[in-house]
Amino acid sequence: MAEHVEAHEHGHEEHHPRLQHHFQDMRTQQHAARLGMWLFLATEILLFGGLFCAYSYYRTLFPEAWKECSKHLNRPFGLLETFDLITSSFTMVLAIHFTRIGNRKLSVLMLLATATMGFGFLGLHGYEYYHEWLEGALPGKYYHFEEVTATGAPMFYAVYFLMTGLHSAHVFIGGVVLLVLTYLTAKGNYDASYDHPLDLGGLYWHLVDLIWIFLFPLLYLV
Amino acid sequence: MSSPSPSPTTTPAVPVEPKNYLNCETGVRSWLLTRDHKRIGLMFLACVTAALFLGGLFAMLIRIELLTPDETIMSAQTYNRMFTLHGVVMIFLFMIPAIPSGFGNFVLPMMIGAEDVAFPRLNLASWYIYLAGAAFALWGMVHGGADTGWTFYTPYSTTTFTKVVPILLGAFIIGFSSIATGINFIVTVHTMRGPGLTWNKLPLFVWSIYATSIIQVLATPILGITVLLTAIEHAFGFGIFDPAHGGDPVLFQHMFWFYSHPAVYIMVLPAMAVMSEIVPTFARKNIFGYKAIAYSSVGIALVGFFAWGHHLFTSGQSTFNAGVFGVISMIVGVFTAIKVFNWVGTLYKGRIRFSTPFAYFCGFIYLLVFGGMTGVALATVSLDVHWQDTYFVIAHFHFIMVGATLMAFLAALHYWFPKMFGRTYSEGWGLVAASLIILGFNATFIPQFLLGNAGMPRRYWSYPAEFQALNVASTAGASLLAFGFLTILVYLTIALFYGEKVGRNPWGSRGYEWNSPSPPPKHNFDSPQVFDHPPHDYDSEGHEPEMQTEVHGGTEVHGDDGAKR
Amino acid sequence: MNELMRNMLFLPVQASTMSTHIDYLHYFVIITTMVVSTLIGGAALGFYVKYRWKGRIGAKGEPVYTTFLGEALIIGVPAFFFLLWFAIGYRDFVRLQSPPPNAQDVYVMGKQWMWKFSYPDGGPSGTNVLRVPANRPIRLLMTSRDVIHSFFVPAFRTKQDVLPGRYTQSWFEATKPGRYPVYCTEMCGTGHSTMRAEVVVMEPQEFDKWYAEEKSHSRAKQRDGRKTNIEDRDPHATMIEMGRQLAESAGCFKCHSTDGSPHIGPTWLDMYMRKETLQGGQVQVADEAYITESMMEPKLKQVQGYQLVMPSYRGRLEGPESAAIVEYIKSLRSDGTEPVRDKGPQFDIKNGQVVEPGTGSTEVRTGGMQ
Amino acid sequence: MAHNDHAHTHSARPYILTFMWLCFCTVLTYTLAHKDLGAWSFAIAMAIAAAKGLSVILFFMHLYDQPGPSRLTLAIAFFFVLLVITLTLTDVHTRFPLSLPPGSFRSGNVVPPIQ
Repeated sequence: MAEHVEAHEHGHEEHHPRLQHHFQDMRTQQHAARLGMWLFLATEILLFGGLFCAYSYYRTLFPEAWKECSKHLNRPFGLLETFDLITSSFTMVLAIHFTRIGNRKLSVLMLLATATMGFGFLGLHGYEYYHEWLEGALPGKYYHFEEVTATGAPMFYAVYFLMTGLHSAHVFIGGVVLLVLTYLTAKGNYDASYDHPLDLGGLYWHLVDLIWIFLFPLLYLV
Repeated sequence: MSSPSPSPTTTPAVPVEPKNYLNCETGVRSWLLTRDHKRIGLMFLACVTAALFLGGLFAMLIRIELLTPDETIMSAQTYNRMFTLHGVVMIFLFMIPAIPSGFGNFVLPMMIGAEDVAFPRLNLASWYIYLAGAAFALWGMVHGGADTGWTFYTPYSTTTFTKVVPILLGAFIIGFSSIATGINFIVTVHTMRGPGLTWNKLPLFVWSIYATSIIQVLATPILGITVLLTAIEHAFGFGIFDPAHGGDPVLFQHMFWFYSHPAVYIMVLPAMAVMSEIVPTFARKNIFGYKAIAYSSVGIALVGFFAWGHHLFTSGQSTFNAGVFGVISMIVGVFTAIKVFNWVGTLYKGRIRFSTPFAYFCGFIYLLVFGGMTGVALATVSLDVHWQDTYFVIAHFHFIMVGATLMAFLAALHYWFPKMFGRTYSEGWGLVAASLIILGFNATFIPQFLLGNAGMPRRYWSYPAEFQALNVASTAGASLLAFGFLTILVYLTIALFYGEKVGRNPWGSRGYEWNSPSPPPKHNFDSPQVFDHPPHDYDSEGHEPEMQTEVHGGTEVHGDDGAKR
Repeated sequence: MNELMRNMLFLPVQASTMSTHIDYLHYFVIITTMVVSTLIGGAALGFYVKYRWKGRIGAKGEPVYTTFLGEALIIGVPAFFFLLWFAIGYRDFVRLQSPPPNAQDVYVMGKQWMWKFSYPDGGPSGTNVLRVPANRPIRLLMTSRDVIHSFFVPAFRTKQDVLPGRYTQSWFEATKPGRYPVYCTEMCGTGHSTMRAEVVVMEPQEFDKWYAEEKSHSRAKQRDGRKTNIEDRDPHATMIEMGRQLAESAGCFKCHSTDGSPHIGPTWLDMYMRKETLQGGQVQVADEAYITESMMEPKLKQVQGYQLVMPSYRGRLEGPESAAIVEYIKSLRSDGTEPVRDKGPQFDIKNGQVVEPGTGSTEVRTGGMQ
Repeated sequence: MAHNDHAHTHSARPYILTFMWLCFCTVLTYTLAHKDLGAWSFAIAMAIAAAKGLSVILFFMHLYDQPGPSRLTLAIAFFFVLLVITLTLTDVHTRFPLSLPPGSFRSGNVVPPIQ
């Protein structure tokens, strides 16, 4: 991620100050950057794909445990977190939109809102983790949650913690990237003619949202 | 130029020491912070060569231990670590990055007329990530190693007390290097092709590396999550793969082989890439069935993903799944067969020139045919039941992966050596080493096929006495192989400093990369490239393939070149 | 021909009904491979000799183009052979995977680093030696106690991974009396290469005689063995053993199994603290109170899915006696440990030190059960 | 294709519509989860999630106006996730029937002891 952002900061060519010497023009450069980002996102999807595979595997083996444990997750919290991430995705596209129409102030504001919601999500999820820790609903051998004793319940929590944990790690990285982007936008690095890093950061943030869109019903609702 | 060249590249200026990518900047800093794909390629080559010798050392120790049925030089525990480290080093540190990250980095941008890859910084980062991963893995090896086999099957890998976690994390980190290189090449091929270079004009090397990159990008993340989960499991006991906590080891096998089967093609496709360049050059003829070879590369890349289940035939898989995975494995075999026929077809009515790279091609085609056919035999489900996890499998995958990949690595090294350094090596020694290696390889692994037939399981430190004769034969072959490698190391090192200087295109190849001087300048070409002829084009009217410094075979020199000017 | 090929390929003797089928396919594949490899190698060599570069200036090859027929052959011929082999091999694989219905069962347990064999219905059991009759199909039901192993008999051409937490099956019908080696083919630790066993194929009559003898011996031996086993690892052993004997005399085992298999009544294995759904839908945790209550008043809280056939034991069992049966039920754990004992530190048999639960060697995690 | 070309005519309208659609879907799936729809509940929840995901990809991530390779990349990634899940599940479904020991077990699927 940071690589991509960085890779496009320094250029030296007569056409556009941001054009790197080995690209024909800005269009090709943006196309390359975006394609690279999409490929990176594909690897992220497959990284989570492994966990989705584990999820479906153990769900097939322990359907009862899945039913019971999923009821014990905090559904309203999950709903709140979903709204949080959807809204942050929305503010992210608005930030790019405002950069493109030349309103830097609003853009910075939107980026800050996005980052805040990102870290807010982490806070909400941290509270959930804390609650589960108190209950003893922990993965594998640490499991001592009295209320659910179905076969495979520890496995549900293992899958739950691994999936949400990996996702939260992504939210954290995304949040840090957003803060850097906010700083650079405020400095005036991006405008209507050059917003590639913002664009790529946005793609990454939407991916984080996209994965949560699937995690929420899989873990909390069904 | 005595014959009209299609691409006006050479400039008549004769500097005493022309500036090239090697001498344009000097100092350690200029290498460590370089963004030049050629230098990064060379740095990768240096690292993978070191890994090759490290892995080879482990292999020799294994073979020496197996000289006698019981303890020869090491205990069972040490032996288990040896074969694990041999596998880990050879696969993750040598074979996966060797040709794509090393030679691919060097020649791919030149083949498409680009100044550099799309993301030069990412490219350098890929090298550093590789180093970091290697450092992690080596740290783990020094502090206890692992004794699980490179497949890390759970629950053994999650309960053993050896240093599995750092080695798994090393593999995880190296995976990112692989992904970074893959992304870089895909984007480069999509966006940086020179004017007039359409998809159907891409050299076959580019096609194969492109297919390899697809696999790297799509498969490596799954390995990443798998080894990460295994490391978490080993460290914290979440139970995700461990039946003692409710998990199922079969899931691990599925996730592991979903990466590791396509990984075989990450190793073999680049080998095919190199050979598709070498065959037309030395047969002096356009490649037979360009489209078949190009598209079958991508076909292998995609269909190869469907076949992973054949590693689980004996794990209690149902007949239904065995059927599905078996048929798909056979289809992958057909793609490879197409390529073999096309290469051999290229020789037909050619003007074949025998030289070191071509010698390796001969070794390659033989090993690929034999390794491929035994692969098909292994995909035949009922036969696999007998061979699974025996030395037959070992011999098979060494034939196909090492035999083919190593042959291609050495062929590529000898083929592009003049381009990389502007010097050449002693052809006589090249042929001697090639024969040593090909002979040694067969002597090592043909006995192992027979051992597998006889039923000797893999990863055995001690074995029943009746297997000894074949094991001794195998060890003898391995020493021949080791001797061959040392020979190459010596004469190539000498050639690096004292080798005869050569011109732009010593092989008279029609590959686009040979249009650049040897060694190439920093931005690859002295003038922009125009791609007005198809790749591997040896027969268009008026396109007489120019023969430059003819250093091999004692024949006369035709055409002019940098060295003679 | 068969013998010649077998010796040339270093294959072991063919000692099962399936091994000859598999070997014939092996010969077919290998011969075809050899012929094709020779043809390809010969073609390459021939082309080299005929078309080698003779140092002529500017030499280049003549273009050769593919025809539709050529391409069809290049794709079709290998595909035909590959699929033919696959079809034959798949038929054999299905046979290998489908034990005949009359096969005799043998349970196989792999552990680091030995094989344990036991016959059902209280027959003999053995370590590293599996005795089977010739000319009768034998089905192996296999599982592992610790890590993955693989049960490989080269002479029978059978191999089956042995997974912890799962059963797998394999079968063979030996044809020749003799002794055949068994190897473990899945990396399982330091002793992997010494985890070998032997299949001893006996004449059927000889086997029957041996089996009957061993069976009468092993009954007594086993009971003693089990008793000491329990005493070794449980301070409540006497009470549990008393409970077992009481349950036997009271006829509990007519309806309740202790190994998890379904029966007329709910299984006792893992019954303690299990959540049972009662008729009417509410959930009841099977604690001491509930189990005792069910002995006395079975119809009060009846588990869903079972008929009420159990008589009341009120008055037929004394207080301490019902407590002993409850203790016995509590001791029946599939993971070999009692839930309460999971929480404290345990003694690691292997390394001789106290460890936290769940860590350390597998000996601890399975509680030393076999 | 590049956004620079139509920067002037850039409108936030599609984003607002997408956002509202996402909120609607979230509420819908949350409400439906509290009703017992039997076997359908999983399919419906996944269908809604797919609809949400698709709108994020198409409009927030602008895939609708991206060139082919990007779309192909994403499609293949999703296809491969489905592939690994499907073939793994067919295996676990068709394994030897005794693959999980019979009877009711409390923790994990540790097999009962043999003799």
